[in-house]
Amino acid sequence: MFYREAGQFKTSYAADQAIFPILQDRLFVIAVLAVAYLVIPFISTPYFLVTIMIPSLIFCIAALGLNVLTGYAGQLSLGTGGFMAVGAYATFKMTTMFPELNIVIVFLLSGVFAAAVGVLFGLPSLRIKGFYLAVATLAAQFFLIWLFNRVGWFSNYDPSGTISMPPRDVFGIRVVGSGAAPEVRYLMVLTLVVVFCLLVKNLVRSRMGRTWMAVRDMDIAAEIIGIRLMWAKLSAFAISSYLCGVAGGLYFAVYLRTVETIAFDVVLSFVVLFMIIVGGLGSVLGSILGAFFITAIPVILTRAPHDLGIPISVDMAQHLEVIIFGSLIIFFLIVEPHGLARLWQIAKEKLRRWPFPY
Amino acid sequence: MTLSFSFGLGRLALAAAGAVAIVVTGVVPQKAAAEEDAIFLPLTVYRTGAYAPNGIPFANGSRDFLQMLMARDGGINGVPLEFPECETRYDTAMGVECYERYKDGGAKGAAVFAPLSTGITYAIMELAPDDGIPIHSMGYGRAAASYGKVFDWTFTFPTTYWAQATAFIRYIAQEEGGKEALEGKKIGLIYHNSAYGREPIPTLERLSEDLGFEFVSYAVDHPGQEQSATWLSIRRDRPDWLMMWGWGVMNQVAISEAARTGFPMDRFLGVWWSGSEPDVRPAGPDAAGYKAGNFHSIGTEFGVLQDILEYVYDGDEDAARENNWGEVLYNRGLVNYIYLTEAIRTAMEEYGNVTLGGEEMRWGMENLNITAERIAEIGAEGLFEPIQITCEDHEGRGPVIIQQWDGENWERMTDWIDPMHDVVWPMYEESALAYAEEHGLEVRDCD
Amino acid sequence: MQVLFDFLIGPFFQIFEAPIFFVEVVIGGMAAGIMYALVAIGFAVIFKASGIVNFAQGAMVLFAGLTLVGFLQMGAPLWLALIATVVVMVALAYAVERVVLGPLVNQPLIVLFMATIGLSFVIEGFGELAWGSDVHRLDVGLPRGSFFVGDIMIDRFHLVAAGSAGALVVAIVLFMQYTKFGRALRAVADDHQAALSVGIPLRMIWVITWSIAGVIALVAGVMWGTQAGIQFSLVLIAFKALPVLILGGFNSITGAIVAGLIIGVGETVFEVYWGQMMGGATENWFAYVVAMIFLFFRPQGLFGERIIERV
Amino acid sequence: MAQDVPAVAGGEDTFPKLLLRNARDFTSRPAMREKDYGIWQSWTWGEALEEVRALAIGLAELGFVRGDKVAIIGANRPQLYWTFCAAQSLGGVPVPVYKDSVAEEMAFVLDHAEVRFAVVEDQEQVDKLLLLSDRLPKLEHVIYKDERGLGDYDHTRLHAFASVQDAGRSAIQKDASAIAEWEKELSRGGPDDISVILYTSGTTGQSKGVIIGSGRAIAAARDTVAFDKLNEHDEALAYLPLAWVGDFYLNFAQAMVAGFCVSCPESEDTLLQDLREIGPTFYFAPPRIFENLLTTVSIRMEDASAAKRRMFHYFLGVARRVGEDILNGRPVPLKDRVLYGIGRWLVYEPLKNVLGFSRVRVAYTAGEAIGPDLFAFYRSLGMNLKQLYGQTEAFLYLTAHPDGQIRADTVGPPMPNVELKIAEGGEILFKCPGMFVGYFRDEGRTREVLSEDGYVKTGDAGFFDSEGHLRIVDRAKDVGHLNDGTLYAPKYIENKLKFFPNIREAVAFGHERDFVAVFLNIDLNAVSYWAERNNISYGSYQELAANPKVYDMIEQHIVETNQDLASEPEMAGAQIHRFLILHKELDPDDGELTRTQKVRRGYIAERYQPLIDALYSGATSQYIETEVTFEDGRKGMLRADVEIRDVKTFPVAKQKEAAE
Amino acid sequence: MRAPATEAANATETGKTVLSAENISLTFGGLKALRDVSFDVKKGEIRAIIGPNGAGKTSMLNCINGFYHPQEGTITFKGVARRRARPDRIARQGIARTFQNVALFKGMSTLDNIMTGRLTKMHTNFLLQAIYWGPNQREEIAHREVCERIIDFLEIEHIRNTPVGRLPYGLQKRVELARALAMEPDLLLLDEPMAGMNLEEKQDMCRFILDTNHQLGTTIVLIEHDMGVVMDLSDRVAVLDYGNLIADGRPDDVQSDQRVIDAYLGVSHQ
Repeated sequence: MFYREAGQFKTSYAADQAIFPILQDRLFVIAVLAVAYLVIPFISTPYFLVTIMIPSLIFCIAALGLNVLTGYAGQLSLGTGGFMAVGAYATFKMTTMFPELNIVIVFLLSGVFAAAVGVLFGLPSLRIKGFYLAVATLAAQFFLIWLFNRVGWFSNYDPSGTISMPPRDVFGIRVVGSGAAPEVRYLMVLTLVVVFCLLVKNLVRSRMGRTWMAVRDMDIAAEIIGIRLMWAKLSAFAISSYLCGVAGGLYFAVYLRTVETIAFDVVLSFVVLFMIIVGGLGSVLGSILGAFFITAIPVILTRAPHDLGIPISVDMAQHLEVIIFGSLIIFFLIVEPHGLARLWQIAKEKLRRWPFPY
Repeated sequence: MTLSFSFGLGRLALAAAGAVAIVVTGVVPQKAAAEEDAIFLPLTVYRTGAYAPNGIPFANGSRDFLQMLMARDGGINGVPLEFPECETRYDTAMGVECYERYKDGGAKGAAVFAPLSTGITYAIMELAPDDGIPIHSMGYGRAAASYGKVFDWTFTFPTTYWAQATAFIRYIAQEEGGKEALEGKKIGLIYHNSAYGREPIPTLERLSEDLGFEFVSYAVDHPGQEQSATWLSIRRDRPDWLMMWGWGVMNQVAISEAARTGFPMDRFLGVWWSGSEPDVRPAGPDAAGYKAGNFHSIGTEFGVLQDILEYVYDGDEDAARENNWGEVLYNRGLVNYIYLTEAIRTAMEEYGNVTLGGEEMRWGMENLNITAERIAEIGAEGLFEPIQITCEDHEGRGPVIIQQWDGENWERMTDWIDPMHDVVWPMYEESALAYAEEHGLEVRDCD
Repeated sequence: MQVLFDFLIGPFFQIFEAPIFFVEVVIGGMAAGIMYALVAIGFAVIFKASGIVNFAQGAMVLFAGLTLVGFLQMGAPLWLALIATVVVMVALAYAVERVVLGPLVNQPLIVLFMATIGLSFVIEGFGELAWGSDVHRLDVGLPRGSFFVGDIMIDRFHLVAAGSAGALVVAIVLFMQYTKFGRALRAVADDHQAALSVGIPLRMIWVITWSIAGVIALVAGVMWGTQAGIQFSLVLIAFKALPVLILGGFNSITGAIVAGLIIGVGETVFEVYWGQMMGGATENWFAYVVAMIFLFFRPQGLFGERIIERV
Repeated sequence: MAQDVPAVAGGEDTFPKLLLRNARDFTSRPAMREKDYGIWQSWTWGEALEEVRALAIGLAELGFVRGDKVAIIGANRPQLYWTFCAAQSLGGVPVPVYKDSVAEEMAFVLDHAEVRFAVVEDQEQVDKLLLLSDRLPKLEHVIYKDERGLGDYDHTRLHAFASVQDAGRSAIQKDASAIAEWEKELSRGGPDDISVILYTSGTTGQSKGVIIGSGRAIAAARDTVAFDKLNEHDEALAYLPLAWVGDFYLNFAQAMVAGFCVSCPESEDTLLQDLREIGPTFYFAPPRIFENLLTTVSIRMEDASAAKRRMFHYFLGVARRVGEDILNGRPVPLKDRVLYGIGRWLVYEPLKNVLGFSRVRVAYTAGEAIGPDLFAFYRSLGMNLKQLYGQTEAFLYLTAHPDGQIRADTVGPPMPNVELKIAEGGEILFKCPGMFVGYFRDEGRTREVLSEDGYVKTGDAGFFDSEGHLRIVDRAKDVGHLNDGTLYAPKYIENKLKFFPNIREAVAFGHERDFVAVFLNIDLNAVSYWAERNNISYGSYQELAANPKVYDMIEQHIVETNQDLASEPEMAGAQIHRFLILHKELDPDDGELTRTQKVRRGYIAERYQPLIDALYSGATSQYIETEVTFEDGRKGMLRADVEIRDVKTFPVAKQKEAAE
Repeated sequence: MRAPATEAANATETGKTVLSAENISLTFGGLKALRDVSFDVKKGEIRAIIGPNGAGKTSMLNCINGFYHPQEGTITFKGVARRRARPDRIARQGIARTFQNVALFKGMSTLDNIMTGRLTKMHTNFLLQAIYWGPNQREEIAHREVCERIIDFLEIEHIRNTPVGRLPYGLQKRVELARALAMEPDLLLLDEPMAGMNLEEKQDMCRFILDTNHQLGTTIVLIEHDMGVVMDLSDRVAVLDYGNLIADGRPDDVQSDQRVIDAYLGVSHQ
């Protein structure tokens, strides 16, 4: 309906391979970014930013990471929480050891540690596939959490093993820790999300992405066209874990500010897996949609009785929320097993073909 | 791909509705529909999830007490109270959501938050000073927050885990026949492997050095349904006394396992969060003899509980019992809000009988002084001990009792035991100053 | 050096110093393993028939336990409560097939897996809504306490658990071997088309499978509930069953028992002799690490069917 | 924008000179595109010049000299368009040939045109030429564009297009003066050069080579470019047969004059997709294509949900009612304006977009009469569709609708500088700037078509209406009379029938007969879809065509047509009395249609004589055997019993109903 | 039609040996899939392997491209002998193959599938890939051009962006060939390239195989059941039966070999 593609032709491969080859899509993305940068920070309540936007955006990065591994490279992982914990603790250790270090650099570096750990725990993937691998990655999840719990050094020997984010400024603006405005935190996270989405999108449409997808779709054939399976799988683990690590750092430093290990327990791994399944495997857009959906829906459901003035007790509301949330997941899987991204795709195709049905 | 196309629009509509809902949540002003001038006391509770058995009585106690105040007095000094509940599921992220949702509620924002979870306490301790809302973590949270010079917005009264650990040791010493008798004894700690569970370890390690007993600890990971290995270790080590910092299902399993492996129950000592009815219920009579700490008394004989029975339940004791009336955690929830309403009264002496915000509330808490006379007035004589908070001391150095499960009920079995304040206060200070250093906080001058 | 000694040699000294205790540890581990296996069998039955990893098994354990306690609290005698609970579990199986599995037939397994997680939410929310979030004491008259054989302490309850698990396995095996449904079920595991030719609708088979899993959940619920009360945390025991499951091979019921024992003993021994040195609470990850290392050498699990790759 | 239009400026009198001008004035604007290797490979005017130059010099190296004829055979490819220009630059004459001509036709044209060179697209054409080489003694060199499969061929007379260009380029490299020499050769060209020889297949007889003079061609193109304000920012899609005057005119002559960009589709299969991608601003298509598109639209919409279908038809109704008026600036109630606005957003623009017409600024249809409803449909969507009337001999344009004066039933007033007159008997005669020089090597026929005063006879019958618009009735020779003297214009009737989507082709008979009867072809697409929904199974076109239910449905259409005819006093006598549905589709391979898909009435009458006899004998069915040619050239026999039906006719309306 | 076999065969018979397999024996458990098979491929030829089902033809290809490791014997490719090597290494040495049951990457489009054939020839590091613009884009475009030429060569333009899972079988086979060609192999192994195709598709495929051989000069080893095709296409034919090499030579000779007739032709054509 909105698409006017006649006359949008590509005269070079560069244009043909653009991320958004259709003008209307480009405009839409620009509009979304404009709203995200110029409107949301100014009209939203801090509540909205802190409880929906910031965590959703942070989860975008984590979901992106897991999607690289699971959606693109086909390696099912339930170790996300553990890799995020690595990022969180790395962030904490770095920023307390080197207080002068720019916090954004700390975030970016913290992913490196997660990547290293990810590669280590990715080794079983060379032999193990599917659900077996998923369960094997739980080893990473449980071991890492145990490790951070156990070794006081990670929490600077805090008696309770809890880490909390000291305040840090960038260009004189408080971005994390006490006194950081929600808007600033939001914008910083948003920027990271935009950058990482772009980088991941670039990766998956390049050699690396095709390598991963080849391994995902048929590893034997991949090997026979010259792909080194080990390298392909481990690189997916590394990049996936890197993103999860950065997300973990942000989750700790920007969102919760104080965490104990339980914040990164296996539930978190499942939550992120949900995001990519509900959002859409093998899709950058799916990661984003899934992250927002899974983060925002519980908040909305929790609030719904309160906002709508339905007088039910909190426990009743909570039980209903759990039921509705579970039902929604089933419902969406039934309606569109390929996730929200596919739904989006279908909607887009419909609009492109409008008024025709096919 | 066999997608039905007619189905498509429905799906799209649904997705669109979801998107709209997200937007609406962000844009609709977050205003609680309530009386304009009420003091806003959001109750973060957990009535669902893995820890609900413990969360429900506490929440009921808090709620009933505040309801009683409204019914009996119409609020505090004529100023009404508003106390919506917010479900946290004992989950930090959800707790933060509650905090964000309610911090600006009511006429002047939330007066105080009692997060009711160590994890949530840690998280919102970082946020609250920015928002000007005091935090009251009663017997949980960061023990070092007792040090008011650094943590000016956080209050831990009447006591902390560290203090309790010392009180336990003092009690054990008492039972063993003096501090000297502890020399060479083996004291174990089975703890929930989390921030909460690890809180007493530094204190106990310190005391073991000071007093010469051997300290052994046993970590149990969340959730703690399988402890056979732990209890085999305990059986092997045979500690003379065993303390427990457990939570949720871990308590029940540990108590069952202790009974099963024949650990002497009267030498098994739980923290105050491991000493309520739900914790011992599954083990039932087998748990008889198990002891637990507490910082308030148990029972229903207090005036304030009778008032609740009268004003909230119209004298229907069965209904009240249904709502855990008189249970350990019920009383704790109640005591929590006695403390806080007393702080409100204190603040009103300074600011007048008006709606209070966080700023005023903080003053009230910092200048709280509940005397024995006042406790009697409230109808809580014997329920808890007098307490005084100062700028420096946010803990109030409250005493502790030990209670025991007789197979049917909890019975108070000791008098008030004072923790070793001389041991814990330097530790508070040390830890708080380290925190201030790390976070670039200023240390207040309280003189 | 000392560390190495403590780690590599010390524990073995301890074992030899106190062999009786070691036997107790092994027995304790086996007991724990049986408990894990009770949950894992439920997973295995469903996986065998449909290839689905049913994450809702934990929630089903909770739900079965809550339902049983609920009926008992309503004053029903134990036998009636048990029957009623079985009926409820069968109804649940039917509902699951109608609402969740039916519409998702032929979808990728990961999607079905996710759907069972959603299902897990629904079941636990529904269970709590219906029966409350409190801890419920469950006493169905299973023996408590322990006795000594020589110096070795043996828990009566563990014997009962082992007995139940054994009975359950025997019952399932008999069911599989000697009933029409059982044969159909095995056929389904091999080939969906073949199953259809046996003359039993696939959907019916699924309902039966899930009903069996529901009954297993009830048994597991009784066992676990007797130990720690029926409460929400039962949902989380699924995580204890997963390493057992992969070690045993997803579709092997025998595998579940054997792997349960291996993991139970392994993690208990490790925790008692090594774990304490490392600060304890090693059970959670140890099971997974054992499973992972094992899989590295045998990717299809202990009793899983061998994966043969062809081109 | 307009100031760049060199409508009158410049003195370029040959196309190569225009190329030089374009390369100078529009150096970096696109000249040509071709969808190849997945993207639109583009050449600017500057690059096009280089390509043409390399080719021309390469050709010269091969011995191409002034006056040589070069056959150009293939699909629309930039290389072939360059060949036109390269040949012209050397004083040679390009002779485009229909690429799907059967060997016989091709042999005739190539022989008649005395070609020495042939530039062809691919192996298929090379094979064809090699097969004919015995009969074409004058053909010396064959140059092919697509090297695929030709590697093993004997290359003494065969050259790859690229190698010819390479030869040209290396000649330039060796001696830079080659360029200057070429330009000198080029400048020797003048207005009297033969620009192109276009062989018209014609509806009867042997092809005639229409000679178009260079100066005249450019003059004609200049007039039309100015008429439609075409400029270098326009885009056109080249998909018409290279050998047809329209393609040469639109995509070569006008493009050269206006400097706009011509895009070549990837293949015939991807034409619609390519059309959609390019979104031309200047578009030409015969009515058949518009009709096919509309049929596709209708069929595709059938599958839409009921609500969407209702919405679609509702807004099309709105457009039909008020669309033209709104576009022509006539007063329309506000409500309709609003509705049209909504419709534009919901239906018209998206529809145009999907069809690839979003950017169309000027669109023409010609070649045949277009159904008024069909015409109105596109007009009402907001597409500037116009009709033109022209001929190869006129170098296309004779009349066309100027913007703002568009009517479905006329072909517009004469173009600027065109003189038209109606001879007695209604035949249209013309003189125009692009008028042909003569038929190549056919003085006799050249004389035949010229009147004494130098006008060209079109062979079409028509008249000017009160507004000065020309109306075409039929081929002059086809207009006839029934036995009772009633005027009978077969095409008029046929066009009415063909406007039903289910009817693909109609051939009417009636001249010197008692009544009008028709042969029909059903539209396989539309009818098979209809059959599917009505649970009619069939195995072939023949089976479907013979189905009684199909007959019933078609009969209904004819009844409607008769009703329609009855309301027009002049035509009421020519209602259809009997019809039959042919057992095979009319096919150019069988000579039943021209390559441009026009009905060859005479041949059909001859071929299906038994059927015609049956139509007028009152029989209800007739057996017939027909020889058919398959795609691979094999021949076969088709046998069938064809049903014939009578149709209800209506009395002549006494008085005309008020305008509907 | 042209008759390439005679002419081309003369040209290539003198070509030097590109691959030789000597005394290959392969055993699965107790089953002998190949027994002491020796076999060579000369540069530029089309070499066919035929034999009844289960004769070990696919096993032979699997040995050549490293998917199976024969227990005995050596395989020498381009003068380098090897015993055990991973398939990916062998692919990089210049051996590409297609499979009997199409082994495409189902989740990707035709173009992406073909692009995977170029993976071993792409070298920008992942950081540059993440940044995309610059060296990576240049590399992408360069390889896209190669792939587009292959697409053009195999006439699959119209399915360029279609997910391969949705393509009919015949086209999938063609895409698979395209992917193998994208690797620019020295030796191309085709495992029943025409299985399951209709006549027209077979003709197309024959044409593509011949064109590949002629225009790109690729050496081809193919397994095929259709005897007509094999005799038309190939320069030399090796016949396997129960893991034994029973005949090897020019198509005509093989066709008239009695053992072959008994073992294979006789069986399948009675």
